[in-house]
Amino acid sequence: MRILYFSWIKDGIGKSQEDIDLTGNIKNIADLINFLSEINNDYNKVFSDLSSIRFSKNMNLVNIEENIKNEDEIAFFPPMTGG
Amino acid sequence: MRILYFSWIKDGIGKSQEDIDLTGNIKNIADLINFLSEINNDYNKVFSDLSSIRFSKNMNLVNIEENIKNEDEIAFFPPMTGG
Amino acid sequence: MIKVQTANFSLEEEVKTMLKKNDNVGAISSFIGIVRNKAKEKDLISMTLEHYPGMTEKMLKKIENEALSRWRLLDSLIIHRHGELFPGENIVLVITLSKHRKDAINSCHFLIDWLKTKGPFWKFEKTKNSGHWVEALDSDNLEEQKWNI
Amino acid sequence: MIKVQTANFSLEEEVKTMLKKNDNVGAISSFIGIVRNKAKEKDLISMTLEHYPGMTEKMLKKIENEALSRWRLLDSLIIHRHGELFPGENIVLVITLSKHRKDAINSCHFLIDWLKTKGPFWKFEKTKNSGHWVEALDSDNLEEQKWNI
Repeated sequence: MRILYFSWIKDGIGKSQEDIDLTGNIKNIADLINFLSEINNDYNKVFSDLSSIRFSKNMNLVNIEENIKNEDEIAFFPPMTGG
Repeated sequence: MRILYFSWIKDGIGKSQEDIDLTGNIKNIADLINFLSEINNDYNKVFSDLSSIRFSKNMNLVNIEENIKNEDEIAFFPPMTGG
Repeated sequence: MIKVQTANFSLEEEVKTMLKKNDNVGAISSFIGIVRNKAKEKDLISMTLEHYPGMTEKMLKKIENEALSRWRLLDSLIIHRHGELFPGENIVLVITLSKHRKDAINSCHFLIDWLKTKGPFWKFEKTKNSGHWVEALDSDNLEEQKWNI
Repeated sequence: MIKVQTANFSLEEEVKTMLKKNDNVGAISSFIGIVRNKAKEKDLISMTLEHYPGMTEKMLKKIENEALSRWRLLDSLIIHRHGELFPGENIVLVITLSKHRKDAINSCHFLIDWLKTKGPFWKFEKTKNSGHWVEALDSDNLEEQKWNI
């Protein structure tokens, strides 16, 4: 699975993207966040306040219960602020 | 008194402005309209439907009871439509 | 600034001039009104804008001041043309500059709504075989009333 | 049309191009967002706009279609820049063309409100001794919510 990070999330984790192999027990975004949070302290810190993080699956905004598959592209980013 | 006419009022009366001497019994716009309406049939026709006529005194919109003096500039025109 | 003129205007030139005069601009809203080529389903030959010289400038200045008092604007411009204009020609330009987008957008909207119903202009539309004075629209009055002037 | 690019844009050029393609235009609304020279009272050196390539285009296209379905528009354009931009530089351009002013004005307002809260962009402000990611404003969310998307 391709995962993308943007803005301060990218800075906190220290990378803009990575590929992981989904294990069977990661069914949705919430599971993925739990998995990532355990990688190290940087991830843990970034994902400690979910109220300021948004998620997309294949470039569509989704909520935390959204089911995911290994072929999906998931992105994590703060609230958008264009214009 | 200088009187100005615009748009179809000007066309109906056949002139864009005229000067008249106010007689003592013309105190306000309503009196002026009555006076003008008696000049001839063109004036009479123009002033027959006051709902579609607006008035200004010295370039300020006023209502029909507005008092007028010989030194004032009065204008008659339809509802404005700029932009 | 307000200008009542027969000459055409350039949006880009006016924006450039305003940007030179103003610091820390974050938002520019603009509106251009253009002569359409149809008048009540008939081909329009031209539209002649008559106005009341002196009163026009006075009222435009007044409403510009109203906009400047209602919103936090860095600058504003109204250019309104008069005389005979042909399809595709510019009629009116409104530009507002502010730090934050809301002020520029709302004041620009306000100014153009106001011009429709309170700008001392009258339009004569010439079509192939005839001509007529354009009547003010009730819908324009309703639009303008929401600003509570 | 939507464009996501690092290059600058010209309001006049874009308006000209759109006028060539469209007949019977009566109203043009536009909005330009510009990098200001202050960030929270500090002098801004630059603002870097990061975006999500692919998703940006997808979401801009979606909202442009929403505008085209809600208002009677002849044409619309959104140009959003990304990369490092300096004070005074253009960030975003929205242009809408319609027969009647209301459609152009309201759709332009809608599009810019939407971009503020739903455009997948993130802004990094660099000041003399530091830098920070710009937080989304609750007030922008309130503005956007009135459109009921």
